[in-house]
Amino acid sequence: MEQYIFYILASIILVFSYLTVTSRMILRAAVYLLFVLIATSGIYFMLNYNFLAAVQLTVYAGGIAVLIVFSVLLTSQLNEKMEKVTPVKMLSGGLIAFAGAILTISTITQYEFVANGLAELDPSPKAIGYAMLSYEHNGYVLPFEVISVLLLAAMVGAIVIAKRPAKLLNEDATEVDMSFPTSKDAYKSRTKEEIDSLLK
Amino acid sequence: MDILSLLIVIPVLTLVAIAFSKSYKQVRVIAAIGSGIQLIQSFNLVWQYLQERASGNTATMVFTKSYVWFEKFNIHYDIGVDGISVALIALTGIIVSAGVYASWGVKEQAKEFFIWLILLATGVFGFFIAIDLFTMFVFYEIAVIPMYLLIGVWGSGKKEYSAMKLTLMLMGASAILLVALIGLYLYSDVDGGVRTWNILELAKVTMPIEAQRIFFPMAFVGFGALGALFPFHTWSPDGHASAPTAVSMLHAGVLMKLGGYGALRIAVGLMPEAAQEQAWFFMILTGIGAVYGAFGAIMQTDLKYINAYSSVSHLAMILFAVLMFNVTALNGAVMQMISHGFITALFFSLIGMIYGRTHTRDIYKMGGLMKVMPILAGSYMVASFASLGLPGFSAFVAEMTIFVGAFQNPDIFYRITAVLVTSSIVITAVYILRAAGILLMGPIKNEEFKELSDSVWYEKVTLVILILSITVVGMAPLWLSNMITDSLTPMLQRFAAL
Amino acid sequence: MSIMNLNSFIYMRHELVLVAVILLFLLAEIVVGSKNKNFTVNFAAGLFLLATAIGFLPIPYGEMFGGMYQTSEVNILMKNVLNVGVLIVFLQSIAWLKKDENEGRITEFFLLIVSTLVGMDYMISAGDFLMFYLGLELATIPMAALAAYQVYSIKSAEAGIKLLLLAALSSGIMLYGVSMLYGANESLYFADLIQNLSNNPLNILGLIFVFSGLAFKISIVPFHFWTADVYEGAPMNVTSYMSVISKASAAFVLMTLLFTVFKQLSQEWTYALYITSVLTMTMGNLFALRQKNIKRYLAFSSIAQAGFIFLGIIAGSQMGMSTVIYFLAIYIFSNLAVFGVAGAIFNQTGKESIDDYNGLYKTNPALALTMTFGLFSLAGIPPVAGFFGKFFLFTAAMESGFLWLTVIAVVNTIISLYYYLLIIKAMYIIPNDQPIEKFSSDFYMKAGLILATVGILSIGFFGGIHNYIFDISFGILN
Amino acid sequence: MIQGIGLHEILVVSSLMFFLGIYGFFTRKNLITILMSIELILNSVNINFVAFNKYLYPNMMQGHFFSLFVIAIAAAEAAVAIAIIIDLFRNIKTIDVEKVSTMKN
Amino acid sequence: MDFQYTILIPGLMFLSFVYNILWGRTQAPKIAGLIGTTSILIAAILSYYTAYQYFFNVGLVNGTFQAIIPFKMEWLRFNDLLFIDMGVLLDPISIMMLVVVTTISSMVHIYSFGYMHGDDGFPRFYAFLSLFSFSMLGLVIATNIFQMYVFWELVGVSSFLLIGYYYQKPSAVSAAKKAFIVTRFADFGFLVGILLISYITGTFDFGLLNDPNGAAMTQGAGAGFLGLSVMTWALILMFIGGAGKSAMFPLHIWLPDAMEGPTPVSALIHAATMVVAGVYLVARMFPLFHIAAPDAQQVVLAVGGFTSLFAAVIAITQIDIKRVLAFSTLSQLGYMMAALGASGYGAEEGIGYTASMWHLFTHAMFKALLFLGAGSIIHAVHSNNMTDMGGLRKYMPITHLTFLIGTLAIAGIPPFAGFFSKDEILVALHQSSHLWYWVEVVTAGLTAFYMFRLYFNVFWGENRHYHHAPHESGLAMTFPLMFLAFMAIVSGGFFMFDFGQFISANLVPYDIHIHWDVAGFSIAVAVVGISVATVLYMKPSAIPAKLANAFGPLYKATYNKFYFDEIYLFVTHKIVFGLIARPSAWFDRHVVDGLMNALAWITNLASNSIKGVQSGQLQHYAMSFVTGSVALVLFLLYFMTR
Repeated sequence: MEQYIFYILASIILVFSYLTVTSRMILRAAVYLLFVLIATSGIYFMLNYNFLAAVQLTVYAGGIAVLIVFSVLLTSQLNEKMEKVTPVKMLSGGLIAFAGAILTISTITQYEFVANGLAELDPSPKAIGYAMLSYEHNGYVLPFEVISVLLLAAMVGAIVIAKRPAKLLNEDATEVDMSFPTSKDAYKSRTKEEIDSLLK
Repeated sequence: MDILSLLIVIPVLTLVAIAFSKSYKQVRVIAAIGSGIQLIQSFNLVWQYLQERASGNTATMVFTKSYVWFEKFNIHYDIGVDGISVALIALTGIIVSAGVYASWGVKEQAKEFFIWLILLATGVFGFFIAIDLFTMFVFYEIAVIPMYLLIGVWGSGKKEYSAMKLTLMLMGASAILLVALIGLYLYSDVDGGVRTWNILELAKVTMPIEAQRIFFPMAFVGFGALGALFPFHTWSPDGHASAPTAVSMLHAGVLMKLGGYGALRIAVGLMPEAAQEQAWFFMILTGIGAVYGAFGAIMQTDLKYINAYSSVSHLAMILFAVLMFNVTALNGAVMQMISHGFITALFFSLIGMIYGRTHTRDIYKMGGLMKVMPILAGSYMVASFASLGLPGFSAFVAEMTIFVGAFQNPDIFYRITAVLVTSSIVITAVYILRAAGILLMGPIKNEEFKELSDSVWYEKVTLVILILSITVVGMAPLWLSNMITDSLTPMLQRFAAL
Repeated sequence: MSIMNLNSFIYMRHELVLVAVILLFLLAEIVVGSKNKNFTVNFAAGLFLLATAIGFLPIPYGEMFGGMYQTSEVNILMKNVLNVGVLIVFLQSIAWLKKDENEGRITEFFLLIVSTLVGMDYMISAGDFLMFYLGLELATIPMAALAAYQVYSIKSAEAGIKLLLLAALSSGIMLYGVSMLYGANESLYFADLIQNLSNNPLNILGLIFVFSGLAFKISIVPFHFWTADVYEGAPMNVTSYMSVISKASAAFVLMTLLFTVFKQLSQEWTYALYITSVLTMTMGNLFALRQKNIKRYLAFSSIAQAGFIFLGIIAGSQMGMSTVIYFLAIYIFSNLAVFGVAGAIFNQTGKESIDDYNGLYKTNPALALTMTFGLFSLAGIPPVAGFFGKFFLFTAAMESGFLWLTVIAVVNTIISLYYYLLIIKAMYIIPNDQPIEKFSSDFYMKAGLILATVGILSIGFFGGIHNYIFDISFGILN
Repeated sequence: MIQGIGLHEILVVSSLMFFLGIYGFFTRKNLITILMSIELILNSVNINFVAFNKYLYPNMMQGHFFSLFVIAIAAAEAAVAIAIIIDLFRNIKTIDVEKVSTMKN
Repeated sequence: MDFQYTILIPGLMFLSFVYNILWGRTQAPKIAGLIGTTSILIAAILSYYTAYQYFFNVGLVNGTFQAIIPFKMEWLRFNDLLFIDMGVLLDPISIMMLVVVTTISSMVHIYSFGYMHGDDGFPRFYAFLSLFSFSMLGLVIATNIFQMYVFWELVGVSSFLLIGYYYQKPSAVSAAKKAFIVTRFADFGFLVGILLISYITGTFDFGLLNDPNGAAMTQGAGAGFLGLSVMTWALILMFIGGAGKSAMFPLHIWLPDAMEGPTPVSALIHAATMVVAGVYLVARMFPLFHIAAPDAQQVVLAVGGFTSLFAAVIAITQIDIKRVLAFSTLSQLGYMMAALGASGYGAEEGIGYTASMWHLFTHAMFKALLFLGAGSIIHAVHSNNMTDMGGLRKYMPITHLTFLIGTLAIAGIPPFAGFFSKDEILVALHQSSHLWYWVEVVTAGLTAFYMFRLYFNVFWGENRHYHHAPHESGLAMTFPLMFLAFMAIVSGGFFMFDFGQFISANLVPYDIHIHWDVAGFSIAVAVVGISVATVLYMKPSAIPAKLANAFGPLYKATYNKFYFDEIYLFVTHKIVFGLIARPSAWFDRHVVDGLMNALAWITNLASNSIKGVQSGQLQHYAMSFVTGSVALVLFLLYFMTR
């Protein structure tokens, strides 16, 4: 039984992964990604890592996927289909990825993994909590603290980018100088023509 | 402060003093004083050295001092001199002094000019007193790199191209050399003991022949390129043609000798087995250089090119002699370094002075200068005669020593190359007299040149210093020759074991 | 396994002090507000100076958190070197931060930089792959934000996104490798891995994937492509920080990883390093030859330098390690001198093309001279320190038998000399009708440049520095 | 442990997912979709860790915790990435990855 | 007997040179002249004194003249065996040369007071004369072959300086260069010869080299090349040096051009002293030539004999009086060489050696006389061409008379000096080689002919219209003429001056007696030559022009010196410059330098060609990343398995 559930989950993962990276409708791709993430959490459940599965669902499926969808909405026209991938790109990218996959999978499958056969540690939330706050071997209080710094820094970073210099917004300007904006004139929003010329 | 380190300290102090001086007048006076003190110190060193030898000190190097620098690599600031380095230090002292007077007229960015010039001199002095390969290499590079700016900023003609070419080729050679030096260091413990950079210690080690085969050519080419070894000499004509007077003097007069000195003391001196094995190849190159450089000079019309090619030819003789493995030729090599140093410096200073008046270096645009500026022209004549190896001037002594030395090897191949190299005396006569004839003699081609003035006092100082040196060495060579020969003995003992 | 107590937190003083600095920044921002620029910059610089000084206090070292965190003398030394480097970066950035465009974002800059520094410190001290990974990410994610700091500039945003996405890819690949190592060796703790790691395909796969991840940070060919674009797009000071601190820490970590965790696979990683270092030196130099933008130019120059660093790592000996650290220290000072001058000029005039440097010496001799020292040091010309670093790298490599690699490297130094001389040429030789006008930098910039110059000029002459580094280094051959 | 399913099966699935992510990174035209590919990559790594932990070394939870932290970091990464992407979009009104190439050579 | 003072003979001249070159310009010109002249006169007196002491006070020891080395110092040491000493070697020939050089030089110094009067470079001229005298004296007293080489070179440069004395005249400059370079080329042979000999024998010392019983005689016998022994080759090479200096065919081309120098210089250097250095060299090394390398001696004979005839033929057609004299010099030098080449070692067989030295001596006197006479004429007429002259005997009686004496001497008419020495040469040739004997007899006739052609053309013939009437020169110029005329008479056998008593190949005195069979014939030949000249040139006549037409091409070839100048020009300009120098300069600039530049170019090309790799495309970067990782793994797993 579990076997079949796994196969189903595995095929969901693979099929929707494939669709995520090929779909030309960006919002659909996001939804496919959501499916993949959910299926992954299903595997975690099957492996009896319930806490992890829950985190996967909340953070990944609930957080990141929503974030992505949100940004998609901000930046894209939903009806618009993305341009087709050029064959050259598809072929070269596919070839490299395929070669990598063959290489790794063949390496892995040829490798005889040896289980240490020791008794399983109960992955209950309580045990996880203890481990999380332990400073012994296999204790994770230090990473826990460090990641808090990371999250703080990431937050500050995201804010600093999102927040445009207040002084420089909404002022009329006549010139655009991308390379070195010495005057605040530079910060006005650009027209499409200007952007096109800049991107050339 | 020991007597040798003073040779570095004095120029460094001069540098500092120049950096704090206010006007170009102050700068040049300070430079003159500094180089004057340095010159006295150089002569003092010669004197002290002769005293030391006279008092029975037979050590390979005297006045040695050693300070640890990088302990883990066994790098020391090791200094010491023997007759060869003492002679070359005296040469350097003289030419630097002469060079300072020759650049008396530099007004544009004079401070920087003299700083770089003296820095170059510092590198050369350091190179000659160092007996630790690493220290030596450091000074070597210090001596080479100021050339870039000296030529690039104060030069003329295609100065940027020439400066870049010169620097890249010389630094490229020195990079190859560096590998060889590291190789020497790494193989210095084959007989047991610790690894060392010290030349004296290295001389006792017999490096495995397989390693020598790799590192000898690297070292020889590395030093050889600075000594204008064919085909790595092409930086020299362009570089000299573009360089300002004093820089040409110092470079051709002193800096290029670093190549010969290193080839003698390090390439051949420390790896004689491979040197002997591969000598044939480099003899072909040097033989070609000696003759071909001279032929190249025949067709030049730019005075500096003539002299640059002439240097290629004369310096090839040094490297040629170095490969001969006998006391006479090696002695000749060192003598030639000294002799060529003086002569080429005299030439370049004269060319600079003439150029300063006529604003051209094309010999066909000049003529009959003897009439207008007898002192300069006469000095040029002296330089010409000295250069073509006339007795009474230093080059004769040096070249004859080389030729005699080269003939002491009975091998037919050595003999043929020796004759080939000897034949350059004829070609030298051709291009030297051609240039002098067109430049100094005949009718005056340009009416404006009739108004030109003869030398002024500081130019005379330059000329007198150099001509005096050339003739003193040319007329009384024995003391110098003996001083050098004594110092070659340890090296020859090593060769004798081959 | 030592017993942890509160006293042992002192082992972690670098990181803790820096985290405290972050908190104080936040506190100051709240209390003082962002309006008082002078206070903010003085506070930040002063605080960081204090933090740097604390780092130098002679304090014991050991391991904590069950081996997840470990320090040794050499780790502490590296952290101190990084601290000094960051201090100089701070000093050099202040003029830029005070400009209008950064109104209200000064503290954030300091905060982001210090947090990446914390990440690097953790990475250096990591005792298992989790900490290592966290440190790496902490050093990377805020860095992307820093690269995109100039929100009005396309280039800056482009730099940020390129860095972030490629870094994510690289860490993804690295993680895959780590997972393989975990699968094959039971543990993620370095101490266990050193015991368990053996020569099997899975470990080699893991090795290469981890290597790729770090090589990405050091900008090793073919993982280097982001470097030029990101360096060019990012603000000058961030570029300088990335090229110096980030690269040095990653190189150091790669070296310690290879020397400890992957000791058993030394033959494999030697091949990998050999190939990549040749590629890196050559490609870096070839690209640098034709750059016109100073930041891009320095990007390729720093790529080439990374190739040289590999010479020391590949040596695998104690000598190799000591020279790598020595070289990194010198590299930091040299590059900071060059970037400092470029930054000063950029701040003043907005010029960052090499052609704009024509005739710089005539108007700004001090800046030109500093730049000259820095470039000579990068090129490896005595008497400035870079020469010693390179010389020792070559010696170490040849000592371990890599003759031809060394020959390739010296040939590359000549190519590099060419383009370093191009700037010298621009500054001293090429005449210019409109040179950059004479200007005077602020106190901080001057202090930063002087610090860097003193470092360049002095490190080579004091043999004791190298001695000390050698004594605390280790190699896999002993 | 999943009944009847060996470690290799899970690893093959995750590896395929990994390289699908890589493929997506190579070929997608939109920066956000590239970000999605990265999520795929990280996800597959997580599966690896978890599977190894469960199948081979269940006495400790190293792989499990690793996955946990990877998820957290993925979130942070995504946040910053999206901030930058939006900034970019504000600047050039597009998030086409091929357009984001003003600096080259 | 203590001869240490002999070092003063060259020493004084050196001091005079140094003084004049450094301070001569700053003083009245006369002072320079006086210093130079005084020095050379003292040197001359010292030389005579030395000669007297050597030949009469020291005299014979054990029946031979001993070589004395009163002064020697080490100058340069090559190794334990080879070193250069600077010293004084006194033996018969060096003393004879001292006498010759100082005598002629004194006369020229005095003569130049008149000749060079009022010239800008008066001090310079005297400085160079002193330099030349110093070098030449140093050369003749050399104790070893390398010392000789040292002064040999110095002589060459003095010659260069004096030929190019009128440096603003392009022809003078090129003549000077030509002289120097041609002799330099010969010196190359000389040097290689020295080096070879030094290697074979391990010494430079004349004493050791020339000892007939010494090791040097056999050391070079073996190990040959092209069938000749090493020693032969070495001596041939040395002879090339001598041939260059003595302007032997085919290295003779520089000497006629050297007449561009002031006439006193021609007299001193290019007639009397320097050009005999080659002869002196061979004489100096004579034992070696004769005993160790007879083949080399044959070469000397052949070259000398041929040159004498060749030059005499050319001299017939020249119209520049100095050139006629120059070719006659060549011809006479050929005699000397041939005599050395034909000579044996000692006694009757060694007569060639004695004759050669004697001829050297007498030739110096009468040729200097002729040149100075020519100088006097040129001074008066302001032209070198004999077509501008004629009937001068009325204007310049002293010049005329002394010139006639010189002409008779060279023509070999007894009792003038030339007769005796030339007769001995013919005797020597008669003894050894009939071919060369006949060649030299013909040459003697030609000599008489062309000298009298010159004489008649200048002093007889029709009067020209001179710009201003020619007049006899002053005492400063006529005194040397008279003195030398006197010497041209007495230095022969007129007073039974027996040269063989002093100089012979083996240093044993030998009694010379005139062989009237040979002499009678040679006188007859000379008289024929004179008669023909008298008929043709004493009165203006049309015959010479007709003859010239009749011989057409031959005349033209002779007039153009058999086109040797053109051949040399072709070789130097077209072959050496055009085919070697220019291509090598081109090769250097374009190929060697081009290679270095190509390295830079290739690097740049590589740099440009890979710039596309950095495409700016994020995804390309990612591909490269993954490719790199995968490739490394592949490489390590499948290609580098251990």
